[in-house]
Amino acid sequence: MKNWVVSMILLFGLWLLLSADLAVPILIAGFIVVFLIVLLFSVRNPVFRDIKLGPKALAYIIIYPVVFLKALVMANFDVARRVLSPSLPIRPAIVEVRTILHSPIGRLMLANSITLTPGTLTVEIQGDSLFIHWIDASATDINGATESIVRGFEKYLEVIYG
Amino acid sequence: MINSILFVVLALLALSSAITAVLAKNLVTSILAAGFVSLLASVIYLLLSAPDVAMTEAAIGSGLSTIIFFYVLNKVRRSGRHD
Amino acid sequence: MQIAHIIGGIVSIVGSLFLLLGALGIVRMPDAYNRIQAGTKATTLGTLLFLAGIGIAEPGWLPKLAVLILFILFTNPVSSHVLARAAHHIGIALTSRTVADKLREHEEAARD
Amino acid sequence: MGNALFSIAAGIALIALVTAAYRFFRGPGAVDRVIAYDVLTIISISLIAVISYLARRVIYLDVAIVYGLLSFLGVIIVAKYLERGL
Repeated sequence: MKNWVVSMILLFGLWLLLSADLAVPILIAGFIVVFLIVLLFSVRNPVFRDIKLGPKALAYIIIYPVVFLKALVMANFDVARRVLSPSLPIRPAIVEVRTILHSPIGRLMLANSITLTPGTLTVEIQGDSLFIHWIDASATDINGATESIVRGFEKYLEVIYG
Repeated sequence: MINSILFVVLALLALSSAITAVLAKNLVTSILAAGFVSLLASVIYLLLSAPDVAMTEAAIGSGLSTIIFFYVLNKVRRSGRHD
Repeated sequence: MQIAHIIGGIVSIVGSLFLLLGALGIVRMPDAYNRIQAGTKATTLGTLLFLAGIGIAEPGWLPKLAVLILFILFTNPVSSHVLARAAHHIGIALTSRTVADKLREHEEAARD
Repeated sequence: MGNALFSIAAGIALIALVTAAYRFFRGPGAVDRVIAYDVLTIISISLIAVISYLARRVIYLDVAIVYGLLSFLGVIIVAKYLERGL
């Protein structure tokens, strides 16, 4: 049920953005299309089943994009520094980290966030382990890498997805 | 002004990409270069104020034909390995 | 109205500088993985700022630009992850400056 | 004034396109070319957006949306082909 409601709200928002029109026939047509899509696809793919909708989770859903955008801007200045300096200061490694998230969508969000933050790129996910290409590896053991790459996002995603 | 600069540079890039598509030894390179020609062609159509042609070129030239080429290449490779 | 166009233009120029940075990154970096890193991050923020600048200049276009921005923000990391995975799967070599490759060790341990 | 600034932005994006095309034409392996192709499509999306601003026609943005969708599909297909799992 929660899955249905969240999917319908998100898809309806996308419809509103695409049509950019608030006339009544368009709204009704959008509602019918969204309902059919959710009916056909959400039964087999319960994407939002594990999302939590308590007040703390809602607050974190609003905070998370801010944290993420800040990390994205930091990542870009990091890339700029490395690309523009003549000596190309990189020390790459592929490290293994562990995550405590269980839901697939939570892991997807975590992997995407890791890819867009300073110097890290998700290469492979196997079970609880994420293998990450790190452009400036300061720690190559599991615990040290987990501490410095994953913790910052997991703190928020754990509350939102669990 | 900027429109003419865009036009000339994009056309030169499309030309060199087409030459790459013809001369490349590797088939993957050829297909990607052909897709890149379609990409540049659709931007050029847009500069000539033909958004409908540009959209068709984007959908068919760059999207569909690249996907079909790779699909067929995959089939050919798989059947070749069994022989 | 004029001031919005000027602010939007400056934001777009900053975005295009990040796009240039991403292009420079894929030319300068030594191996495929580092190229993916530079390419993904710089072009994501670059496109985001570029489209945001156009949105500031023309507020009526914001819904469509928002769809485009959301789409790029979600698909760009996925496609770079898929590319990195394919590169590692077919055994593209890492650069000689690499200090560790835990994934290869993991796969070799699984095969034994 | 606005047009001049956006023209400069379009020019810098064009330089970025040429720089990324250098990696596309040179790139030693197929993977390098696919990376360059991905970057090239994203730069062209920006270029299409600025062309639609300079022409003041919102319908041009639809081409950019179609482009974003299809280039994502294309990159996924190429990666799957390289991974031998299509």
